Amino acid sequence: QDKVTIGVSVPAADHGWTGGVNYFAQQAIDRLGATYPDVEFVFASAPDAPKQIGDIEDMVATRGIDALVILPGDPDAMTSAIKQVKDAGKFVTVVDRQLSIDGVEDLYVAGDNPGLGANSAEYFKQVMPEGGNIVILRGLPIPIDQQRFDGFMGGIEGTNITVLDDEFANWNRDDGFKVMQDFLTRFPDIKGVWAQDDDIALGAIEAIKQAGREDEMFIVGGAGMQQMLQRVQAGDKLVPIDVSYSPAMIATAIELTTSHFTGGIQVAGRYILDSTVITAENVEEFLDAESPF
Amino acid sequence: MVDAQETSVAPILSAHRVSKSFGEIPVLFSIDFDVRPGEVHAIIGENGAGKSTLIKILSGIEQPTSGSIAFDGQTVELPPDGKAEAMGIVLIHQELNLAEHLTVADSIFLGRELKRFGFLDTGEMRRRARAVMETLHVSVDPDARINTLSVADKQMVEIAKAISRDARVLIMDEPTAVLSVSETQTLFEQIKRLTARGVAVVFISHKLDEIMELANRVTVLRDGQLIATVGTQALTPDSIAQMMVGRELSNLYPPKHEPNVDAPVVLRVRNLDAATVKNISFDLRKGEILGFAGLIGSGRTAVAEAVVGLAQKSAGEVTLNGEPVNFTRVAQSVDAGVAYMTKDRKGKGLLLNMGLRPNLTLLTLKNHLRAGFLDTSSEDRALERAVRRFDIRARDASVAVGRLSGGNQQKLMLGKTMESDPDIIIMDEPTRGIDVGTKQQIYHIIAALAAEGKAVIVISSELQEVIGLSHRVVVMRTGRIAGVLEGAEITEEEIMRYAAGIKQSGHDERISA
Amino acid sequence: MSVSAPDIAAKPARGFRPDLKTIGPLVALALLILLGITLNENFLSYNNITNVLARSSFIGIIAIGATFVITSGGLDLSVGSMAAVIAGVMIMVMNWLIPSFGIGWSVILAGMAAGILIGGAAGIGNGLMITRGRIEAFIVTLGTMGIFRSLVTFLADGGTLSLNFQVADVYRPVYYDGLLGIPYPILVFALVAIGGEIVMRRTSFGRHCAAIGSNEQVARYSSINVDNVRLITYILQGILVGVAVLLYVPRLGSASSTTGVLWELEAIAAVIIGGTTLKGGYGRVWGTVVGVVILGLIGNILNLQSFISPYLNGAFQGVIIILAVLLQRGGRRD
Amino acid sequence: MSVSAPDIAAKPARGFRPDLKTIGPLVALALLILLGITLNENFLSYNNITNVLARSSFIGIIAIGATFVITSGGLDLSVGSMAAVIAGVMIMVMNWLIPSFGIGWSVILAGMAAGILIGGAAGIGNGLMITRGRIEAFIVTLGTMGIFRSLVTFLADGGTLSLNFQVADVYRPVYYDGLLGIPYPILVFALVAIGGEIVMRRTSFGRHCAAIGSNEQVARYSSINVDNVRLITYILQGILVGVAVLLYVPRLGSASSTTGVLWELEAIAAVIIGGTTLKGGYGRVWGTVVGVVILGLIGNILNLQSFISPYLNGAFQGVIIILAVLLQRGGRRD
Ligand SMILES: Nc1ncnc2c1ncn2[C@@H]1O[C@H](COP(=O)(O)OP(=O)(O)OP(=O)(O)O)[C@@H](O)[C@H]1O
Ligand SMILES: Nc1ncnc2c1ncn2[C@@H]1O[C@H](COP(=O)(O)OP(=O)(O)OP(=O)(O)O)[C@@H](O)[C@H]1O
Ligand SMILES: [Mg+2]
Ligand SMILES: [Mg+2]
Repeated sequence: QDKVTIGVSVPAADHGWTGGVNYFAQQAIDRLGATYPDVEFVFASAPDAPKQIGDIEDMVATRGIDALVILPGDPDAMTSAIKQVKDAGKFVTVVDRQLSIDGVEDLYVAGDNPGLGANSAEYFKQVMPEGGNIVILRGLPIPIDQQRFDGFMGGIEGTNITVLDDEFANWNRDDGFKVMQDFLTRFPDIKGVWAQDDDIALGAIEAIKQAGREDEMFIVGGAGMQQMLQRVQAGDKLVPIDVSYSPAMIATAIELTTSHFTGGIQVAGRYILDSTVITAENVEEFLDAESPF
Repeated sequence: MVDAQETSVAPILSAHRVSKSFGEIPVLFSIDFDVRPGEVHAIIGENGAGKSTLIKILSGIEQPTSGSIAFDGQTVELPPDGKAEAMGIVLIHQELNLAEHLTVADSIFLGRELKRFGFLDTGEMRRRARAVMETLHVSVDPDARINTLSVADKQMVEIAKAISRDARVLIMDEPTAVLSVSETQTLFEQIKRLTARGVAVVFISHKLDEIMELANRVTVLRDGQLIATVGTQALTPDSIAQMMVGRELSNLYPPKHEPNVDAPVVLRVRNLDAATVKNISFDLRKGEILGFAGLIGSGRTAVAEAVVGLAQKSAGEVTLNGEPVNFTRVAQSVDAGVAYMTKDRKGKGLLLNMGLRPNLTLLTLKNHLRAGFLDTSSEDRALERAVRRFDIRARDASVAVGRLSGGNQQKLMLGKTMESDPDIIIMDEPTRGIDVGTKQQIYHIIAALAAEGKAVIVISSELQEVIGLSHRVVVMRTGRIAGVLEGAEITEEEIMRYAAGIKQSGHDERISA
Repeated sequence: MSVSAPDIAAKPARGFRPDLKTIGPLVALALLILLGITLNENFLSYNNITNVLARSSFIGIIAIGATFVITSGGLDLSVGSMAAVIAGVMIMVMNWLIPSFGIGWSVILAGMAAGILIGGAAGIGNGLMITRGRIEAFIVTLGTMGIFRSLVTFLADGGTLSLNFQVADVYRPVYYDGLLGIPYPILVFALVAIGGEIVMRRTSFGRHCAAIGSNEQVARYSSINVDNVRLITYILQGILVGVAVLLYVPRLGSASSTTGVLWELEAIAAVIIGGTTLKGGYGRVWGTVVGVVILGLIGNILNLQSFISPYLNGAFQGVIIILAVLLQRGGRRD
Repeated sequence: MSVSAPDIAAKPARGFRPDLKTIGPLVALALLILLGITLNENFLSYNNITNVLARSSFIGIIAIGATFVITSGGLDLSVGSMAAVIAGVMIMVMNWLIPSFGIGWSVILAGMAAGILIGGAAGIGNGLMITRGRIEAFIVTLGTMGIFRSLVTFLADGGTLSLNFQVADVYRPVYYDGLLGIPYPILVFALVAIGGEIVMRRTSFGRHCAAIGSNEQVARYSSINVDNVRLITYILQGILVGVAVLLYVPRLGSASSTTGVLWELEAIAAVIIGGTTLKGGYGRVWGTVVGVVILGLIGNILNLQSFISPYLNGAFQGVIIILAVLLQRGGRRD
């Protein structure tokens, strides 16, 4: 069997979740590289779409890749560039984010962003049957955020749950802290906080603790960060659940792509990883002492 | 002035066979120089002769390429960057050397601030700054920022800074270039006070009468060579000039040919008001040289700047060849044939980091366009012409203008102004820092321009210059015209009377004494 | 023939302009506060004011360092990344010392010492490259900005470095508690500001910074050791970044590659809003403090209302920043 | 010592120092190319070279505009956000015109015109606030940076604006095709660079920019309309951002709030690596081109190897940037 080169391109580790993506990608590469000496991996991470396109162009032009595993930072912007890789006859795996035209990728491995919003909404409905006031801390104004937000708003439609305000906290702990502080100043009555991301949630938790209002409300993050899961496990009232959206999906995608070349199995199609609600009951499955995320 | 007793005193600072080259270019050749406590030792020489370079070596700013410096009889290597001040060697740089953002008091004490308990003693610094400014008869607020001061006030701040230090050797590079007679006199009083206390003074000036008045000995440099060091009593201004330029220097000022009193008025200013001047009216005729005299800060620059559109007019009218004009930008006045040459060559005249060529043509770039693009060979030709006409001496055309000797910068600025081929030329201190030889050339150029039918305004603080050149003289005082002198009235005494407010046009009697 | 010139009118050194320039930022601040009051009755509450001031204190302390750097004609783009590295290393040092020192203040003090040291060292690095290497400050600190940012990402393995929970609990009060009802971060910020103001106005170092920024040559000829003063401004900046991080770490107990992103821009903006000249030569620390508070209040006010779409937060910020400076430059023409 | 008059002008205008300063960036470029060759045999391949140059062209074109702004003593931090707004509006205009114009070049040309117009208008806005409002360029463009960024987020409703696919297919060749084997972006970049170099060196405008950056007062006294020249540099910058976006849209076909983030820093870095002085007074366009290519190659070279952890990319970049400038400043002391 010939040597195979697989390119892996991900966004730069500029917040918690993408940090996790970088970590799990490199882990998978190290592991699979050791297992399959004939498979060579080329790994790159880029801070923005033009750079990421540049990365995959370089992989094709100078590294002679046979397959590309890509988590596109900005899928709309990258669709045509990824299509070019496909047109050059490479095997393409797209992770997490849907390209703007269908049929480009051979393999699609993704989480479920609208599902993350909807599942979270489901929980809010469950614990707040009477309704009540909540606030929302959003990520950055990009499509993923919009999908989660729409999923959530759709989920609580028709209930008595009132969204007092939503603000961007940029998927960042510091901003989560600031925005939550100001929400607490502004609203004397908050029953729930939907932060849709664990980094934001961790910042918000500190603000809530500072205000001494941890008994008034609960907070739901997202992505399954270990620090949050430990709280869920410990039965922290403030953090009753989390919703999974694991950055480890990149590892799954790399493994599947590798096995396409090494295992003689034709791998293709769509693998959607559910955004599972993580509760004290099922948290064990998600805990991983090794993970830095 | 000089006496035998002084020559017996040992020199405090001396240079032995000092040579200096910048890169490949030698600038000073084996110079011997010394200065004794209590004497004023003047250095004179043409522009670019190496005077500033020599005193920079004497104060540690530059290191000699070869040769040695002795201080108090000991051969020393002077510390760089003005640190020699700690030894008592204080330098006033040729070009203003003040930080524009600082206040007067900050500047005077920069680098040796007064402290109390480790913190700045601003009150004391302000008090002492005011005191030293007072000894110089300058009324400048110690809290004023340097960038709000006039050039002359800045120079006085520099002088105050220098004399307020505990100098044993005070070196002054053309301190009087921007000063008028009265400020110069104040400065000389202070110098005499210092020499009486045993301070050694090295003094550079292109004004030979000042040298005659102040100096005990004179050292003449020419092209980097030491020509002679002689006692002043053995000299006359003419003999100094001859040593300097190496040839007989007759008639510094060209003969004045009588202006045509019927010549048309090319520039008429009526009741002009601007920021610091009020009710200015005067006429300028074709072929005339009109002098503007007055104390520093009397508003001569302000008038010129308001006329050419550099400063805002608040009232009054200006007519050019009978047509009313209202310049709001310099480009308009240049197009109309009126050019103004600033006295502040460092701040407003030249781009110090650029070469000769872009500086020369900056005002008149559009004369060097071919098909819309700059024609550098045309610029080169212009430079060649200017270099010849104004005798500009530089190592090569690419050298940053800031590295030229002061006088050569001035000549370049003159060239730049003349490039616009103006009909009316307003020159603000045109010979600031220029050597006698070149001065003579410039005076002849000015006279020739007038003879050609151009009209020239010469703003000058050098009375001799105004008198020697002008057909008529406007004297200004505190922002107003104090009087206009003509013909035989144009004398030093008469100008000073008007300038000091002892006399005013309209009443001939003394108002006060 | 010496005529004294006493009656050359003493030109008034100050006109209306410097005044406007001085009070400009204060006016902007007052207007913002008015806006805040009309938007929300809790705006002036003890909690809100202390919240805003405490969370502005990191940028504030950093910006005071930046005031010196900028006054002396320099620039430091690396402060945000530097903060991230310092936070990361502090956390690693503390976690690593726990086995030997145990949980307690000794670990925290060691971590604090490490933070200040690293800040100082980073400042020395920047300063030496700029003064001895004679490379433009913009380039050096753009370079170190990338280097520091990479370093923290590398140390955190792309993720987050978290302080041991028990230590974090001991350390927490440094951010959240205070003296006489004033949170420590605000106290430290105030102390640094007062100290900075004194250093800027009442020591030769401050004077020399302004002189160098105004005209390096003049400063050099005045026997000021230009390189050393410059170097010290960068070291001071580094140390103050360290101080800011000492207050930052107890807040969230973590550091990641997102820590301190864009702090440099915010710090520089605060300095300039406060009236310091970007090209150097004139700086004032109290102005910087006002600038920091203005920036802090803008964010706060945005969170206290629902009229402006959150998409337009940046636009609101931009407009206020321009207006704040416009106010102080009002009608100036120079 | 002093040369006699006539042959001053004729003398060659260069000494030793300007030489090092001149070839500095070229040496850095040559070293990078050598490194690239040793790392990968495909480095010099036609594909790789055209890839790198084509994708550097956006920043390149913007940086050429920035060269003028910086040479005349200004700064424009808003270019990245401006690019995002222009891209967004271009896409909206094109999508909106499809019903009336149909799919085809007419829509694209209309979009291009809109892009250039908006760029120019944004430049006018920046320029007027700076020259007429007399607000520091740093503050104005920091403000408009926030405003533009918000605007594109608002227009895209927090998401992405995508160009209609059929139009995108027609437009695509503008990025991906070329003439005689040279991709259009490279051609446009080259044309803008040559034009920029000529304007900088051979027109009064270029000379005036340098004069203003060197000493504004001297420029004013030399009858240069300082405000207008400044204004024009910002308009030129805006238009060139527009041109860059004309090439960017066919490549990405979309715009969002993340488009063009940090381009301003990259553009300024390229300008300064190229030898232009940040404080103004001296600028060279070809140097900027070299700076852009250096920055482009750094990214490319990082992709040619697998030794350096991608976490450390930023550190590598930082080190190269500092070294590139160190090379040209080598041993200089002024
Ligand atoms: N830093 C420098 N680099 C290169 N050449 C220099 C430098 N400084 C001075 N020169 C050259 O040295 C020569 C002597 O200059 P210097 O300033 O000493 O003349 P000067 O006698 O003071 O003239 P002036 O009367 O015009 O002030 C000039 O040709 C000048 O161009
Ligand atoms: N206090 C002031 N306010 C406004 N403008 C001033 C002030 N002082 C000086 N200026 C302007 O600065 C310029 C130069 O001033 P400077 O004092 O050098 O010249 P001047 O007052 O005209 O005196 P001189 O007679 O010596 O030329 C002039 O345009 C003047 O109007
Ligand atoms: Mg001289
Ligand atoms: Mg809101």
